[in-house]
Amino acid sequence: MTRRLVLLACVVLLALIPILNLLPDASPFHVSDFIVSICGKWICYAILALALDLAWGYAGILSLGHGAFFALGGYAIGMHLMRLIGPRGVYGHPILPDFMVFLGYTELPWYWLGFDWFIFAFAMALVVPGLLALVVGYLAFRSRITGVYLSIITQALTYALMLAFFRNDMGFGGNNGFTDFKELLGMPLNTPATRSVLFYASLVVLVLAYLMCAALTRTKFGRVLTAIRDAESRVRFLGYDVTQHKLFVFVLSAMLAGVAGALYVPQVGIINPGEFSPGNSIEAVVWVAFGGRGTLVGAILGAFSVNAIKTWLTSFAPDLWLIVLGCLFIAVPLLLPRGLIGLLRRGGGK
Amino acid sequence: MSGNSLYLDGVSVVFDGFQALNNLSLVVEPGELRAIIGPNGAGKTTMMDVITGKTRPTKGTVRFGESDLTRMDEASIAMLGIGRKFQKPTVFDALTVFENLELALKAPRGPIPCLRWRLNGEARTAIERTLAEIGLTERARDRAGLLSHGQRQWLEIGMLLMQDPQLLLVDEPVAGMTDHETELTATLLRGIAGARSVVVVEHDLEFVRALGHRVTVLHEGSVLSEGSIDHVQNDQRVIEVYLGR
Amino acid sequence: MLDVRAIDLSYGASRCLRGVSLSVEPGKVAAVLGRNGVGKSSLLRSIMGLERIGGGGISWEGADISTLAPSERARRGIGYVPQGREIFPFLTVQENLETALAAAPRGSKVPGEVFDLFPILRDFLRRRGGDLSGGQQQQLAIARALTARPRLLILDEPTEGIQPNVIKDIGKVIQYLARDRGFAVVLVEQYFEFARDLADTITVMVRGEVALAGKTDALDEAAVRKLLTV
Amino acid sequence: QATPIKVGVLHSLSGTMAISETALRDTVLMMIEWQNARGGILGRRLEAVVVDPASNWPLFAEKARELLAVSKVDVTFGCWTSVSRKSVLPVFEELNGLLFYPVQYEGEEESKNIFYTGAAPNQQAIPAVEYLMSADGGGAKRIALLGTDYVYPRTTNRILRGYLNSKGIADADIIEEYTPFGHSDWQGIVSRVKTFASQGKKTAIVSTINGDANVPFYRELGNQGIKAEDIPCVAFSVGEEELAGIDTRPLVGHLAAWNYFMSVQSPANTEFLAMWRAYIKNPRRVTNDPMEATLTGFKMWAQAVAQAGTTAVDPVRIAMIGQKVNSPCGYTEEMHANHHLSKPVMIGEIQADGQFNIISKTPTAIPAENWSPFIPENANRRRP
Amino acid sequence: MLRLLMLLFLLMAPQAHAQDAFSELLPGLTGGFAQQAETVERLGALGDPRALPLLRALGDTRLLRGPDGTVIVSPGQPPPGSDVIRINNRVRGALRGALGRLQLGSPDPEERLRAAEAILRNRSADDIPILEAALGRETDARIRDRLALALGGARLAAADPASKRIGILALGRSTSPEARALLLQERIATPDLATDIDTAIASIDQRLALRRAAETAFQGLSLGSVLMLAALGLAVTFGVMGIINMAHGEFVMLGAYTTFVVQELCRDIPWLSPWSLPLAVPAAFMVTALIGAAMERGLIRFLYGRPLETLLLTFGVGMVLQQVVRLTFGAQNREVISPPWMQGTLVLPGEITITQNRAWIILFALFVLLATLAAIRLTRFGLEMRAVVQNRRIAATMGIRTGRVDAMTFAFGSGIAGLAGVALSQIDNVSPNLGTGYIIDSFMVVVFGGVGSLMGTLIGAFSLGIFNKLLEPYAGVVLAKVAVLVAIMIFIQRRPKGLFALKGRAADQ
Ligand SMILES: Nc1ncnc2c1ncn2[C@@H]1O[C@H](COP(=O)(O)OP(=O)(O)OP(=O)(O)O)[C@@H](O)[C@H]1O
Ligand SMILES: Nc1ncnc2c1ncn2[C@@H]1O[C@H](COP(=O)(O)OP(=O)(O)OP(=O)(O)O)[C@@H](O)[C@H]1O
Ligand SMILES: [Mg+2]
Ligand SMILES: [Mg+2]
Repeated sequence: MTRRLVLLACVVLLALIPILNLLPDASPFHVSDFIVSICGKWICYAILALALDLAWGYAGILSLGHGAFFALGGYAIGMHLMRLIGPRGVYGHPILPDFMVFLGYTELPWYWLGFDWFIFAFAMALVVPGLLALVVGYLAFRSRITGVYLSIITQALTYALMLAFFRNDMGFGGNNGFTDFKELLGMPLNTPATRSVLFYASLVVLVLAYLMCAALTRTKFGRVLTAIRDAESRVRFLGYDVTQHKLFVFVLSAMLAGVAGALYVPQVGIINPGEFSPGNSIEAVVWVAFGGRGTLVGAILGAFSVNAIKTWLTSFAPDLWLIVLGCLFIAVPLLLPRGLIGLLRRGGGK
Repeated sequence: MSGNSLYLDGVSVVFDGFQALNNLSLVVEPGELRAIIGPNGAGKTTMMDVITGKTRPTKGTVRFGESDLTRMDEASIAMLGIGRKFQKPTVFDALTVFENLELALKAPRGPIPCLRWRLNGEARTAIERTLAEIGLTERARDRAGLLSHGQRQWLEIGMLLMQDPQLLLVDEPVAGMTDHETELTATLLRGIAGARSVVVVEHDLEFVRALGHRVTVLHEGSVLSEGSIDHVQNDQRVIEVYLGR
Repeated sequence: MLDVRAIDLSYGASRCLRGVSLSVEPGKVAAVLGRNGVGKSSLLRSIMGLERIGGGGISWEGADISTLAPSERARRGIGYVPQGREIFPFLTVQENLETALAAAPRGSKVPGEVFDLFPILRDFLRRRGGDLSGGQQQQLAIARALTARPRLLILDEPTEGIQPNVIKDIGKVIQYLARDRGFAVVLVEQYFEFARDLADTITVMVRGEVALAGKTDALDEAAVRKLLTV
Repeated sequence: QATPIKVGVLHSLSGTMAISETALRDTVLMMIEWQNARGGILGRRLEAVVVDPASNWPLFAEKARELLAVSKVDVTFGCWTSVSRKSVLPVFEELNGLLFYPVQYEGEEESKNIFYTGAAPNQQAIPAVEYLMSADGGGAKRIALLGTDYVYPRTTNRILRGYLNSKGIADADIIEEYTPFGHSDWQGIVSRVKTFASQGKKTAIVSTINGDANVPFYRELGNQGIKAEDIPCVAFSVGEEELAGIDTRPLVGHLAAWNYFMSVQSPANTEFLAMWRAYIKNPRRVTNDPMEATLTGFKMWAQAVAQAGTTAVDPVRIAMIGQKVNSPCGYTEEMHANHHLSKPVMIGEIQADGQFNIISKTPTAIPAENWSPFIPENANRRRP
Repeated sequence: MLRLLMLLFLLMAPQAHAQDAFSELLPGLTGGFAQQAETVERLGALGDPRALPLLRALGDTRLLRGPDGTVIVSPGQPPPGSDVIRINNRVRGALRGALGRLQLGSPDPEERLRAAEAILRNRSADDIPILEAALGRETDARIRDRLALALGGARLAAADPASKRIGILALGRSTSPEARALLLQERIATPDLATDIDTAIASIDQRLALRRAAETAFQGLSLGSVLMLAALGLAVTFGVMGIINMAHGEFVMLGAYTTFVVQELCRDIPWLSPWSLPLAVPAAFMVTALIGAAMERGLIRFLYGRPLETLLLTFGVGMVLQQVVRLTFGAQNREVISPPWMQGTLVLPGEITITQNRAWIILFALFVLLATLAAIRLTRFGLEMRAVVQNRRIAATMGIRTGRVDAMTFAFGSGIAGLAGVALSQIDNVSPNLGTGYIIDSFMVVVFGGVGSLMGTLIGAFSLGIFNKLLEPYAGVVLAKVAVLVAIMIFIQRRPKGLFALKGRAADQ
């Protein structure tokens, strides 16, 4: 109960942020543009954490490559945003994005077709990660790859994608990725109003995603997942098709991650292969572990707190932040066995 | 009684050169209660592994009714109506006793049906009946990981009952149970047989006697002797390798 | 002599042992009986040091061992056969046995008598422990405890899953170890006849407490059986 | 007491880029101290706001926004990689900030909110290749273009290819090889270059290999016995800092092209070196080109603020154009209307002590062509 | 003072030897690069023995231009008022040829070998007589080969076709890309000889292909050995103990920094400094093992059975270690010098060249592997370690002091990581990020080989290394890496538990 209340309070507080941003600068309740923009970003991270926790906390699929799904979602929207630049690019080409003009493309590669429609791009942000998860998951779960083997496969996946996207010849802008976005759905991107819209969109998605995950874990399906996590082969002897169940969550989780990426890119204004780096995926795992694995609130809490601490420390103690954050990562598992959520439980429990 | 029979014909299993099952043939008729005994390492558990799809036989055929079990995976075999209790009890530690039974309860097994599944009154009574039967009513809300060894045995039996299978494979059900409970178990299994086939592996001869049906003795991967318990107990070869003098 | 004095044990909020006492002298066998979940294994684990007791004390050969680590208790001559076999699955049978030589002087070997008792192990020396059948693993677990040549042997349902003729042998060995070699033995068993035939004293537990205790001859068998069925 | 002027420092202090960028952070801090010792600017003290974007490009954008929106800095010195600059550019344009970018880069950019104090390709790459093809440089006829796969090498090599073609070198005599960031196993590539070089024409390597990958690259070059007199290698991203991690004895004679070397003999450089060593309290620390560019940028900004009489972005931006600084490179550098500097080009040879011996330099500072004539698309470029 | 005394002034005032051709050339050395090069060439052709020390000094930047425009050879610091005479690559090339000519008669075989090589590179027909003479004198087979090649090159440079033909034949017998390059040049210059040259080139190409195959194999082995070294420590901490050790890369990095520190400590002790690298091996092992032991006792031991929290914790430790190193040693690369016996290349029969440092690393990796295998398979410690990992509580009831075993195992794994750091300091940056680049590959290798199997780690590392190097020439570096990753993913489909999977009943659970 307490957890629910805390969550509700957090959502309300978050929802207030863009409104407080409208207050005049002088007002004591004014929050700056900066806060709006980073909170928007953290919400996307929270969705990613939620997706990861669904696969890891409930079904025991420790994916070290969830960043790949996030990034693919981001690239899908990024392609749309690039298409929207149109002739406003540096080289003034009516169709081709700058980097293509520059690398000597004469026409748009076929896989860029369709991305000028928002709906299509948004659908791709779901479909591409989902499809990739389906293929990888099917192959992996069918051959009963579990545990660290699965983790490493997913890590290899994101690493391979990173290397591939770094190549300029891939047609995705190489190391620089996509930047210089102008507008989305007719709204100019770099304005406080658009930022608020994106903020609310992300918040709504987060709440919906949470509700969906919570509902899902409370069904029998959720319990089958837990059972798979603890004793996969025993579940088979009860007649459950483990591959199907795992595939279902994995794909769902990948699509959720894709949405998170799609919401993230217009807010930060850049997408590049760095998002595929295995380090990013590990960081997402760290958020979940920090907040508390296997509890959805924990995942969200972890994403927010780690990033908030990081943002604060990188400005407050730019030389020492790694040490301080590192010590926090050391202290939490030692002192709070269930992650941050353990604190809430202890405080509100009984 | 419609039911399917279980056929094992010429089944051999070899692990890195070690012959665990050696040309084993066995038929279990629908509704039959069959006890299987035999020395440690005779291949009893391996036989169950072969039937449930955990181990692929090196050669031989295994059929349940019309289905060739050697070509199916564990889940489909279970869906055919073959349920198993393991020698080493394995239950889902993170779930409660009640949820363990709920998972085992016969119902559609796909992800979507699982998402839509609601615990209705009928299912609830079925689970509660089983809980009472295995003596864990009081512990229904406890996580299964907290149970003692014997309680886990009971929970496994309970899960097997919930599956409502056509063929029950029960590996050492009474290990770690008191004599009284052993009797209860025997009664339980006797009651189940008839409507379903049951194959029980046990070392407790009192229990096997209490079952009162045909006994098969396995030794070194093949059938050594078969018949009533009295017949088997007086078989010199069985005394030699198994019972002792 | 092993002396367990009124120990308590809780798992979180739930109390599992309440003031349980037990003592065994060298050369004697103490059987602990009780239904499932009454706390027999918990008692043995407390003696071995695998659970931290909440109250009371445990002494062995005159010294208080209630705060020692399990490995130190083992080094003082306490051997343990856990419930559910718990052999090392990825070690070979040979290596499984050798682990018990941790406290023994360098270069010690697995005593040959272990193989006389469980001949099957000799055939399987190079096989991985986890590949053995259930009963073979149980035999290995007992053999492993004997390899350390303990002076106190703690057995948690040692006959589980073992074929009848081997059970008889195990009975004989326990008897031999106690009577002739002067071991103290604590035995938890569900197989009533087996326990009764071996034990010098019997302790019956009900819900974490000792319900009945005494010399085997002096106990009323019907009363014991009743406690085991209710 | 007037409010202090806030100077943002946006360089990675952790992660992969920390190797290069920490020295720039130190340079800015040193300049602030130096300026404060002169009584600040407009009678106001300077105060540094240091943040760590941790070599993470989206984090660069976040930190840039924080500097501008929360800390309200008057000017920012920062970024090393092009992608980090591209990531912060929209933020600086949206919030009308001022960024000084001190590293040589591929050009093809011009923002009213950014001042580029490093070299454009025509101030580094082309003169270097010109030298390789000259009689003094060995008269190279075949060129191996090795680079890290990102925009700077891609663009530079594209420009170079255009230039080489215009000088009559056929595409068959050019190879390009790209590697990922931090690439550490150069065995294959170096031996492929050896093969490429054994086709009968004088061959040279042009390296746009970035950062960390250079140490293993040069080690492999040395170990496979590639001598500068046979196959000289000219690098655009290797400065004194990078060489500090390598035993340079086997590499004597390989080249680098920059607009500044630590070994430059000029009064301004002597002063710079003394100031740096005193600040960093380590007589063995070296200086390099991006540090010089940081220093020059800082001095220009200080002059512009003094001239404009305010730190407000727009007046300062206008005052910046035409500012001149007598830079440690021994020349007077001037800020032009394209927000780029005129710079001299120098070619240095690696010495056994890890320093460069300057063997060629242009007589005057050359203005930057940030839109290269060798890229045909620049013809249709939209003028800002 | 001493230095001034030692300073060997070789004053060569032009007026003292006015009529001497040698002395007349000297002022040319202080001119522009073009003039320098020409002077050097003429000095070499002159054959005057006085030129030798002079030219050597020029190459080592010890030749000074005195205040009065004279030329001075100085063994140490230049005296005030004089400048070092700088040279460029063009002069260096000329210098090499000139020195070659002058050193052809040197008593030192290494010097003669270098001379022969130098002449091949700067060949001219004028050298034919001195080369023939040298060939006649030479007894060392290796040098004879080189001389013959140089002679072939020189003949090729001659004007008459007959002499050229002999040259072509001589060059065609070699396996050297330089010879091939010469022939190609000649083919353009004299089209008449094209057929002869083509046969010669074809014959060289055949041997070159073989040589290249051998070199590729070596490169693969080398990459494999690096991967294996980096992965071995992880094979212990992760494979054997099951700890997902995200700080592994940092332990590797610490090993590299220990090498650096040992080198700095030895720097001022002349007799010790060549041995700093061998000394760093035990030092790095000790340092990282101690830190590992402290980490296990202080932190990890509270988390056994909670692998995911261990991931978080070790991730934190990695961050802290990295930043602490960055703050202590600076973010810049540190210079670790290779000892002379690890520099340069080793030439095997068939002209197969392998780089010395990498050859040493392969040996070192195999040595570390064998030592690790022995420790785990053959010792009591190894047995206890495996028992503890499989069932910590029961191992304790066997009398095994699990705490000590855990600490020692983790220390052991960390120590091996430190050893990897020593090796990596020879081929990669010594910087705080050193480890980050290897951690992913290490996990990949351990998993590919099969968690818990050291043999798997060995085979896994080498097969990945060789596969990668085979692909590289065709696919390029990046795609080869991608292909390797994809291959791993596909391979694991076939063998879900790696190359050397643990089999049997226990593994199914
Ligand atoms: N994966 C395996 N690898 C090697 N040997 C195996 C494997 N599985 C089983 N065995 C061997 O096969 C034989 C049969 O084992 P099984 O478990 O079927 O015996 P069991 O009859 O069930 O014995 P118990 O009564 O002791 O449970 C045993 O000797 C065992 O060691
Ligand atoms: N780790 C644990 N945490 C919480 N409760 C536990 C734990 N282990 C055992 N229990 C509970 O303590 C009680 C006693 O368990 P114990 O294993 O000692 O019983 P037992 O007498 O050995 O039973 P059995 O005959 O079934 O082996 C049981 O009710 C069990 O559920
Ligand atoms: Mg069995
Ligand atoms: Mg028990």
